[in-house]
Parts: sequence; C-alpha cells; structure tokens
Amino acid sequence: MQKIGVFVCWCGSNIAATVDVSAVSEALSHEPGVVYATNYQYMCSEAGQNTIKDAIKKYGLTGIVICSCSPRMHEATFRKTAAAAGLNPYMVEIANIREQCSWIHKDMATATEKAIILGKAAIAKVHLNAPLTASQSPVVKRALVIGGGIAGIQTALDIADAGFEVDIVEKSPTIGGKMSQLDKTFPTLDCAACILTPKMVDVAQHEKIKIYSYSEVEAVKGFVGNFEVTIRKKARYVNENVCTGCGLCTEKCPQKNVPNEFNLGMDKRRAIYIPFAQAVPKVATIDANYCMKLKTGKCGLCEKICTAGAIDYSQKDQLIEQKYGAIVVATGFNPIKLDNFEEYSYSQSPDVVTSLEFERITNAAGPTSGQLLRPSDGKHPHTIVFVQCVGSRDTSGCGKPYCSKICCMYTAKHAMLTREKYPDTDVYVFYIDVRTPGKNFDEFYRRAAEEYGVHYIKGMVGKVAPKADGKLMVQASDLISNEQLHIDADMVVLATAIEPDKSARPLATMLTASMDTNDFFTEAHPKLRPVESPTAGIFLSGTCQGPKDIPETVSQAGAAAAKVIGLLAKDTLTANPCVAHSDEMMCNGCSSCEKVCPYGAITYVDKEFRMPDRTVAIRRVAVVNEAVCQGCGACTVACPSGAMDLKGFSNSQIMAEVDAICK
Amino acid sequence: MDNKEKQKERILRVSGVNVLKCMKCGKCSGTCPSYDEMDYHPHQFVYMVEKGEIEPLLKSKSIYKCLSCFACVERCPRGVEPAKIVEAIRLEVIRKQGENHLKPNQIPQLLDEDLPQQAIVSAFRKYSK
Amino acid sequence: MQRIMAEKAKELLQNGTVNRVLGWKKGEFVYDITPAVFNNTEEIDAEFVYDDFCANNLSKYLIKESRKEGKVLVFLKPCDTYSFNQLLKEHRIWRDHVYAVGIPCDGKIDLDCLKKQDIQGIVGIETQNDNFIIHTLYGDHTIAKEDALAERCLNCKSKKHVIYDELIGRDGEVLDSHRFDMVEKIEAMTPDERFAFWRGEFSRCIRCNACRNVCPACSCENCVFDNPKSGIANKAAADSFEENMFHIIRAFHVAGRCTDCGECSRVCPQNIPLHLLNRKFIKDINEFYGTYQAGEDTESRAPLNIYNTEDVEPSIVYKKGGNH
Amino acid sequence: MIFSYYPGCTLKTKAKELNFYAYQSAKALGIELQELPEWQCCGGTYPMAKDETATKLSSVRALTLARDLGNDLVTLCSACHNVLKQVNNDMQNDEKIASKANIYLQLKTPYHGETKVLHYLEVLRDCIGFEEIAKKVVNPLKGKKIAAYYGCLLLRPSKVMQMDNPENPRIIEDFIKAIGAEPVIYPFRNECCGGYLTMEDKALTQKKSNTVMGSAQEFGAEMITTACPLCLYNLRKNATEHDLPVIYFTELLAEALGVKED
Amino acid sequence: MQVNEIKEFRPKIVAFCCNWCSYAGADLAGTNRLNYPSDVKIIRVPCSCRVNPMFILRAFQRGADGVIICGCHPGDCHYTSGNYYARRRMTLLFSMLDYLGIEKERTRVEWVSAAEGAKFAATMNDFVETITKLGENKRLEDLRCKE
Repeated sequence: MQKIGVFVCWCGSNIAATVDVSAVSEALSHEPGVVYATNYQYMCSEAGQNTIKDAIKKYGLTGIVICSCSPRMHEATFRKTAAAAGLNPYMVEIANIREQCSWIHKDMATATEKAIILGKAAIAKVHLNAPLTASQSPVVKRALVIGGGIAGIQTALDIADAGFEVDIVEKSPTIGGKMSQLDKTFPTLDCAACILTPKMVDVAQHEKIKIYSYSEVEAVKGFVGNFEVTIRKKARYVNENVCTGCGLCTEKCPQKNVPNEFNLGMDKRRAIYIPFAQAVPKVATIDANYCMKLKTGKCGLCEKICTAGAIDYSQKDQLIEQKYGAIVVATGFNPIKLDNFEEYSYSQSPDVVTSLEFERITNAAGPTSGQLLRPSDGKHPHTIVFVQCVGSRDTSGCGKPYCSKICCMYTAKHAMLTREKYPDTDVYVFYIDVRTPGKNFDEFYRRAAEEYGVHYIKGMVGKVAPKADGKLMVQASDLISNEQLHIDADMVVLATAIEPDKSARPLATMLTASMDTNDFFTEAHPKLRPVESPTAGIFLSGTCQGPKDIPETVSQAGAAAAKVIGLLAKDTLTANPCVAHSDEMMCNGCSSCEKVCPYGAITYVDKEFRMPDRTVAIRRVAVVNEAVCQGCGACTVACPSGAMDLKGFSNSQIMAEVDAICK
Repeated sequence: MDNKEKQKERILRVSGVNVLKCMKCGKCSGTCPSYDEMDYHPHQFVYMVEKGEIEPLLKSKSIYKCLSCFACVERCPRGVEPAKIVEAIRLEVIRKQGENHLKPNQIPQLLDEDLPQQAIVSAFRKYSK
Repeated sequence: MQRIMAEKAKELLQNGTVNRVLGWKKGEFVYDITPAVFNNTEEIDAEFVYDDFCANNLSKYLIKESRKEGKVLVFLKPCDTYSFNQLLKEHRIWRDHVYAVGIPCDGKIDLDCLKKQDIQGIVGIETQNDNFIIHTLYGDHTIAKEDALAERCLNCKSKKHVIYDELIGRDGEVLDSHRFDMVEKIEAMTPDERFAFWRGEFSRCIRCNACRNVCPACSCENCVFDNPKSGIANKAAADSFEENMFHIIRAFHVAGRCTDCGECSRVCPQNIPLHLLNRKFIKDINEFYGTYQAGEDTESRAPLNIYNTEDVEPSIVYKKGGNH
Repeated sequence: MIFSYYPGCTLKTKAKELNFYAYQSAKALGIELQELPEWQCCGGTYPMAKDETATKLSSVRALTLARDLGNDLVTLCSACHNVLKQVNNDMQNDEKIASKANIYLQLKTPYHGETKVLHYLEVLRDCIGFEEIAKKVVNPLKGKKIAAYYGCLLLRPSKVMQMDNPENPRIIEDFIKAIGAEPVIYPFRNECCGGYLTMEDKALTQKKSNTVMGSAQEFGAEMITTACPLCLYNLRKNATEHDLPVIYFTELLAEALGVKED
Repeated sequence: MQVNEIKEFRPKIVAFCCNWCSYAGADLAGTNRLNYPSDVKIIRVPCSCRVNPMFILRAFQRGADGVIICGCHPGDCHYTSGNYYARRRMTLLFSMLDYLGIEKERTRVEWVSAAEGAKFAATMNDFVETITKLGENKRLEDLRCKE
C-alpha cells in the first residue's frame, strides 16, 4: 500500500473562490492510502513546495497528489519538488482543479464536489504508479533554422554568436525574405535594405552558419536533441562554389520574358537570374521552367559566356541528411490571394495593386526605379485610394478572421511617403479602425493625417469599377458623414491580409508541431512560452506564429535563439520515461504493435522460454527501444493480448481513474 | 419583455441575422446601389436593430428602395446579411392589416405591354402580404 | 476423396517429406469428428477420415504443431487456408515446418439441421447430386444439401485456396456470397429491436469459451480474460454487462484479423450466432476502408493497423448506423 | 442528356423567345429539356424571412418533382434560378424550414434538397462544355462585341448559387467566345439594373440601368446579352440615355448554332 | 414513503483527452472561463490512440452515461498518426455498439486543438445535453456497480 500525501492548492482565489479547498483536503484525507492531506495558498511557491518536501520526509510518503492548476502548467515543478525530497518524480499526480474545475464552474458546491472526484481519481492512479527512471539522450549541438527571412536570419545569428553551428534552409535562391522586398520601414522610415543587407552579409560570413538556399526540408525524424532531417537541395544548374555572382549571364540570357517574382511579376527577368543585387548567396540560378537549354536542349549561351565555368545543366536535386538538436521554424507569411475580393477589381485592372506591390513600385530597385507610376500607363497617379482590411477580420469565409496587424502602419507609411514625395497627390485611406499599439505608432499615424494631409475616412470601399478612361471609380461609404462616396482614383492600393506561408502546413506535419485553424504555429503557452512549440525541440520565430511587424519579429527571433541556446548548451537530455513496455510472457509476436508504431521503436526477438512442463519454447516477442519510443500508446490498443502497456498511463492506471470518476 | 424588445427579438428571428457579428465597417453601405435613395442605410439598419431603435426604420422609405440584389450580403466581411434585416423590417410593416405598400388596384396603371410577370410578382411579394 | 488424401498422406510420410499428419478422425459416432495427429501410415489406415462432417478448421492447431520438430502435413479446406495465411502473417506458425495440402470442399453438414429433421442414429453419409443420403440405424434419409449445410457453407465466401504446397483436385474461385444479408437485416432493425435481439442471444452465453478456444484469431499466449492484470479478467459472466463485454471485446480483438471461418458459431453449444459480430466488423471495414479479406495474403496491413488521412469520421455511425 | 426543366411564368408570356431559343438550341446540342408536368410560379423573388414557408412551397414542389423523376432541374430565368437554388439550400441546411415544408406538403419521401439545380448556362459549361459548343457553331458571330450582363440574381449569394466568381464572372464571357463573338468586360455587369423597383421608382431604375448600359457602351460593347427577362426589360426600357440592343443569350446561341427560326 | 422524490438526472461523463491538443484545449476553455457542466470529468491520455475500447466499456460498467474521446485534428497528431488509428478504432467500435442496440449517441469522438477552447466547451455542453436527453445508461450498465 502506498503512503499518499494530498496537497490542495488555493491558487490564491483562483481555486479557493469556487472550490472549498479545506473540504477537498478533508474529503481526500479519508481515501485509502492517504496519510496526509493539507491545503495551502500557493502550492507552487517556495513555502508550498517546502510543505510538500517536509511531508514527504515526515510521513515517508511514497506518492503525492497535488490538486492544483493544469499539469501542463506545473507538473514539472512538482516533480522536481518530489525529487528534491527523495521521492521518485513519477510518483506525482496532478488533479487539475483549476482550468478544468474552478475556472469553469460557478457554483461552489458543484465545483467542490467535482474537485474531490478529480482528487480521488488522481489518488486511484497514484496507487498504481511505479517509480520510473528517465533515460538520458545526447544532444546534437547544431540547430536548423527553416526560413531565411529576417526572423530566420536573426535567430541564426544569435545562435551562431553563442558558438553553435546553425544551418538555414531557405526555399528561394536567396535569403532575405519579405523584408528584402520592402522599401521603408515604419515608424522610423529607415530603408529596409540598409538595415537588412548587413545582417545578410553577417550570415554569409559567419563561420558557424551554413546556408542551404534553394532548398527545402523533405523529411524529419527523431526527437528533441536528436532530429534527423533530410534537406532537398534543388538543382539550380549553377555550381554555387564556382559562381562569382558577376551577373553577366543574367544580362545575356535570351529568355527575357520571365515574370520577376522579386517585383511580384510587375517586370521581367531572365531564365537565369540573381533575385536582387544584395542576394545572399550571390549566385545565379537557372529557372528550369523557362530555360531553353533545359527545355529543348538548344541555347547554352550562359555556359559559353560564364568565365568561371559555373553552369552545370546536368545538376540534379541533392538530398542531404543532417542531425540537429533543435529546429526553429521561421517560414514567414505571404499576402493572401485576392480571388475572393474581385469587387476591388484586382485582376481586372493593373492599377489596383496590393500593398506589397506598392512597396515594390516605390522602391528604387523596383519595376519603376522608385518612381510612383501606375502600372497601366506609366503615368503619375494623382488620386490614390488605400483600402484597409482587405481580407483581414473577415469571418464570411472569403478572407481571414484575424487582424493582420501590420496593415494600418504600413498604409500610414505609404500614404505619408506618397504625400511627402508627391504633394500634388490626393491620398484617401478607408479604414474600419486604425490600430496603432506600438512604440511611436500612433504618433506616426497622426502625423500622416495631421502633417501630411492624408484623408482618413472611416468606412469601407464597396466596389472599385475601372472606367474606360483609365480611372478607377471607387464607391465607398463614409460612416461619419453618412454618405456614399464616389471617388475617381488613378490607383487603388489594397492592404491585403497576410497568411502563413503554404509550406508551413506540410512542415508542421513533418515536425508534429501543432497549428491553429489559420495555419499559424501554436505556441506551448500563449504567454509564458511564446516562442516554443508544444513539441519539444521545435521553436517558433516570426510570423509563422502570428502576424508581426519587424521589431516584434526580431525580438521573437532572439527569444527563440535564446531557447535554442539553452537547449544546445546541455550535453544530455532527460527522456520521457513514460514509454511502452511489452510483457514478453504475454506477447504473441504478431507484429500488430510494430505496424502502428510511428517511430519504429518496436523490434522482435526470438526468445527461449522455459515452459511449466519444463520444456523450452522459442517465441517471437516484441521489444521496445525506450530511447526511440515517444509514449503515444498506439501499440497498447493494437495489441490483442494486452502484453503491451504504457508506463505512467497503464491500462490499470487509466481504469482506476475511470472507476474513481464513475463511482 | 416590453413591446420594443419583443419587436427586436422578432426581427432577429425572422431575419435569422446575428447583428452582433457586425464590426461596423460600412462595406454594405459602400456597396449598396440604392444608397442615395435611402434615408437610412444598410449599416444603420444593422446597428439600429442592435440598439433596438426600430421605430424609425419602420417608417423609413429605405425598406421600399432595397433591390434585394444581395450585394451587401455578398460583400459583408462578417457574414451579417443586411438585406435580410431590411426584409424583416419591411415584413414587420406590411404584415400588419392594411399596410400593404402595393395594392392590387394600383397595378394596372403601372403596367406596360413589355413588363415581365417576374417584375409584378416580385414587387407584389416585396410590397404586399 | 478420403482415399486420395490418405494415400497422399502415407506417401509423404513414407518418403520423409513430413513426420506427422494433421487431419480428422471419427469419434464415438461417424459425425463426431475430431482433429487428430497421425504419426504413421498405420494410424492413417486405421482412423483417418474426410467426409461431409469434417468441418473443423485445422489451421489453429498448427501454432503448436509447427513448433515441434520435423514437418507436419496439414489438410486445408479453402476457408481454412485463409486462417492459415492470417496466422502466418502474424508469425504464429512456423511455415517451414508445415506441408500444406489444399483439399476441395463442397460444404459441411450442420448437425443441428439434421437434428431438426429428426434424423437420428446416423451411421454414414453419401452425396448424390444436390442431396445427401444419410444412412441411419433406421434406414436412409434423403435431404437436400441446402437444408443440411451449415450457414457458413451456404454463404461460402471462397472456394479458392489462397496458400498451399500442393493441391488435391482443382482450385475454385472467390465467390460472391450473401454473407452480409443477416447483418443488414439486423442493421435495419430499430435500436430497441437490435438490443432485444442481442440480449436474447448473449443471455444464453454460458462462457464455456468454446468460441475463443476454437478461433484461429484468438490464439493469444494469455487471453486478457484470463489475465488478472488486464483489468477485465473474468471467468464467468455475472450479469448482462459482462456477457456483452466479453463478446464485444472478443470481436474487437479479432476485428481486421477474423477471416470469417465461422468456427465460433459452429462450436457454440448455445447456438449464439457469433459470426454475425465478426461479419459486422468485416462489413464495416469493407464499407469504410475498402474491401479487405483477412488471410487473403500475408503482406497487406490489417485495416486497424493502417489508416488513410481521408478516412471517414466516427460520426458516420450517427448518420448511417442502422435504424433510429 | 435529359433534364427536368422549369420555365417559370415569364418565359411563358413576355419572355417567350428566351424559352423558345433555349429549346431550339438544346435540341441542336443533343439535350432534352422535359418541362415539369406541373409547376407553379416561384414568386419571382426569394423570401428571405426565416418564418416564411408557404411562399417557398411552389419551389419545393418543383424540386421534389425533379427528384422523383430522377433528373437535375434546369432553369433559365435568373429569378427562378435564384429562388430555386436558395430554397433548395434551405431544404438542405435549414432544418426548421425543411421540416415545416415537408409537413405542409405531406410528401411520401421527405425532401431535403437532393435535387441538383442548374442554370441553362451551367448545363452549357459543365455538361456540354463551351469547347464542344464552339465546335457546333455554324454561324459564328464574328467581330461582334457583346457585353454580358449578369445582374444580381444569377451569381448572388455566391455561396448558395455556386455558379461563378460573383465579382469577376466569366461564364457568359466564355459563352460569348464559344459562339465566336468578342466579350466586352465592364465593371457594372454584376450590379443591379434596378429590378422590380421599376414598378415603384422609375427614376431609380433608370439611374441603375443607365449606369449599366453606359458602362458597357463605354467599353465598346455593341450589344448586351442577358439571361433575365426583367434585366432585359429594364435595359431596354429604362436605360433611357443609351441605345444598345439587349438580347437573350439563348437567341444568340440559336443564331450561332444555325437553328434560329423566327 | 409514498412518493419517491424524483431526482434530477445528472449524467456521468468521462472525457478522454489527448495531452497535446484536447487537454490543452480544455485548459484553454478554463483559462477563458468558458462554462460547461461539472458532469464532465477529464482523463488525460498521451494520445487518442491510447484509448482502449476496454476503457470505454469499463466506464459504462462503472456507471458512466456517456464517453467522449477528444484528440488532435486529423493531420495534427503530436505523434503524427495516433488519431488516425483512434479514428478507425472508434468508428468500428461505435458502429458495433450501435449494432448491439446500444445508443450510439453515448459515445463520441471530437477533434479539438489546443487553440479551440471555445470548441471544447461547446462540444461538452452539447454532449452533456445529448446525454441528459438520453437519460441514464441502462443498456451497458452493471447493476453491481450502482449504488
């Protein structure tokens, strides 16, 4: 019989306001095996933990039950407490009487009654707990950063500066991400390239950082401290080590008609290209979809003119296997497709552009060399209408239900810069709300309205109708003056909602990291663990976790790096000891468990058994590799004979909980 | 529940619209083709029903100007369906005895030889009970 | 047929291909057949039998027999080959210790059918076209095959031998049987009727474990119902819950593994139609996840040990699960 | 290909040619339109109120009839199309309306929106294919600049109509291309013509119709085609400042297929 | 004693929640103070694939009136595939229970992510309502386990 101690936490008034904590400890003190029961204001406080430690020693407790907040919150804390008092940490069970009781029930009697039942269930379980010893596994001292935008760059630099090896996998030919496409940055209006380019160079020159550009993650195996990742390095038909980035080929290539993705298709590039001047690595890439040589076998001009001899038409995709201790996701965002918002005539008029396109138009390296000219006829627009919340805060199913967070600010920036450079331009901004919660943000927005004379109109555009004379008739409501406006504009700029990059979803599946319904990665705790995924060893950096502006992205990138450094600084990790275990006396060797194991943790051996009649029988039995098993329990149900069980969540433990709850 | 609340409740039920979903962006009014002919506009219908200020709407000429073209329904980012509120308000009026907006004896003078039946039955359905 | 099989057995024993023969022998009465191991030609001459009463599926015995030294010859009817294959797939039989001879089968007699016709004192049987001639102490009876065959044989799913080392006679085809008709009938009942139906059946269960002991899929080293650590160990059902529990769990444990050999219903002394539980699982698996026949091969993954990301949701049960 | 066909009242009277040419063209394209044995007027406009059942029953009857015949139900008039699809959607998704309607009608087999409702244009696009139609054109309307006018009822609400992108449709434009003419795209093709308000407020309808036709003309259209009798009426009568011919799309189809008889 | 006091029926409901998604979803429901009846008691399991049909039957035997299993959405399993296995197992088990005439509404599977606190609460409210309407579990009860 176990000697069990019960500790009921008040959590200040979080629990005690709705649960009669002394009634709970009193009721539970009469449960079989319970030798000590108490309640305390904050069990997780030092004093609370000391109470537990003292009781373990004083009463020789063999198991403890803490009635408190969710085990997801403080299970680890209380396991440490137990261990400090010499009790095996896996002899601790938590009854969740806060998130799953006091916070959801209003009536004290009901909540107290439920808390007691939850406590009894935990006691029933702890009776069947057995001390478990966690095995240790070594940590591979190398991190992988997926995505080479500003988030990935910052994370990689911070990890590398701490002395650990970092690999960046970037799917496009260069790192830099969305920030490299931006012109100025709010609220300080410094030039994006001027602050990003030095960081890109730092990455390129850092001896601890390796960039896999034009590469994607193909498969991920393993677990925290020991991930095995397969990286597909796509054929770029140019030998990266030889190419000097002189750019001659990108000028001579006869295939001139390729939409330039860096300028969002607003101008053309060649089939062999370097995305932009500051690209890292600065090497050319051949676009196999357009290259005549690769498509038809004819041409070969770039090979002829390349003095370095870097062109290699026979290059194939390469698969690289690498081990990592930690993985950082920094896959970023994209503006959404506007197919569901054709009332704004995006696909019907070239003069209706997204904000990111506007960003390129105003950028000196953009399609108009920084001149504000409208795409249709290259003329200077005199009236520009900005439409906010295009696809954001949309619950109709056409767009995204969330606020994209950055649009209010960049629209203010666009409006302000337009007015500053071209004072003869009328600028209208249609908004639902202007959201400016950030340092110097509201001041920035007010400057646009007050100093630059941008017309901010509370209301929404209902329709943009291109007219035969090239104007855009913008029909909108002005909610303050309660009228419908019709503005003849030269250009319309849509503050398009942002969404996580499409590569994030399959990546999340590979990483077994969870996502929310919008395909943003979920954090382990929304407040306290914002840069960690619930999956151990996976960290989140930048907009893959939620919409963010640059300062926020950079701080989160640094935070993710700090977490990675904390992990890589350890030599070994303690594995989860709650793993499957096969009772070989009962195992049939039927292979059902092996078939369902996602980790390949189960193997079979032929083993000799001495039978009751003294004969020896050879039987095939399952053996679990405890270092590989992650403890999901799929095998335990696949096993028809009940030979397979899960430590810490055994059949008998779960049934004991069921019994206690149903009593 | 007093009469005013009952009326609001009835309009919400008949329309099936959840006015609380509205985020007051005004896109419905930005989109409405009959806007200029209306005294109260689509976004006001939604907001005034939310506030329970229904009386002015019942008297509004807007309820006979709505074209039921579903542009507001189509473009509303919150799925509010303002047209259904307008319809419910109109029904609230014309369902009362003697409140038909279009009476059978008015019809002959409105007809011309090309007017399709569709126009007559639609108008009749919209304006009369 | 019996003669040909006996000759084959003796030949293989004599030329040393096999050391033992697993077959059938008569019991006290001609219809009282038991599986038996024959160690030499003399035993075969004396006791080996194969006739329309030899219903037993011999594959399960190979779990033990194949682990002994030397090779064992086994005669397998088409449906038995499925069980044999399934056991091979689960690594339960040592294949190289078995010499499997496929034999034809035209269906086996259900003794209860004869009893119902009041045929007693049986001393022999003959086949004549679509009839059986039953010799009894009191004279001969002619009975149409369809009135005498077991339900599982009338709804035979396959005359094909899916595995063998040698075949006697010609191989047959997979048949288009009506074996799910009764399942559909039960599905079409109201829940109350279904509940009453199964209560009526299960309440007769005496937990003799005959179904479990004969089932080739129930071959666990240690059954969960015998294992005090499993939490559901139970020797005899004390009330209706335990009756239900035993049969649900048993059916679930063999789901996706049961070849529908029908032995469970054959041996049930209380005539509980246990095969209807297994067939329900088979039918559901076919409908939800695509046709699957356990034992058809040794490579495919059992339907419960595999998945498809597009699988139906459990809520499909609310939508289609029979009558309301 | 056999379809059940719901003509609607206008097509039996003021819009006979819409109906007539549809039949002629269908024949030429190997489609059989079987007019439902008994149908009643759909009411012209979809009753949006959740508590209206009686006004939806005629549509439910037509839908049920088609189901029992085992056919998809084709309509031609934009209004009928809109009403039938919206009521069908209610029968699928609004349990209250569906159960009330089923109780009223005392159907042997209750109706829950099993029938697929198709607009004639959808039949052309999805069942025959515009490419096939192009092959059968004997009299291509070469060089004609035709503006498609959708109006509001054909496409909206798009979640229910499921016909095309409600703001940038292409089904009629593709149709125009198939018959050899040149589609003219203009922004007001999916804005309302003023609809039934022509009875109540001529000025408003004239404003709307003028905007539509004016926009089409501005973009170089020589002609407007539509599927809706009321749109046709409004554009012809109420677009007072412009003078483009307005023609039913079925008439153009019959002409292109060389089966147009007067 | 002439009239037995009719006690209001309060169902007993066991919810098996996977540790990674649904248990976290339940926690989020708590953090957001979203109410659902106290009749629901949660048992934490590492993954929905840990739920053995034995547990479900056991719960009914011991007096549960409804059993709900919550796991990560398909495709989001922390262990990549556990919920897919659970989905097949539970589909077949529920279908069998229905076949035996046991109210199928007493068992349910729902996918609730760690971000879906509201869905968790709504699901539990709905499930409790369904079970309350169904009344006491009679068909899979074990009278010895009743008070």
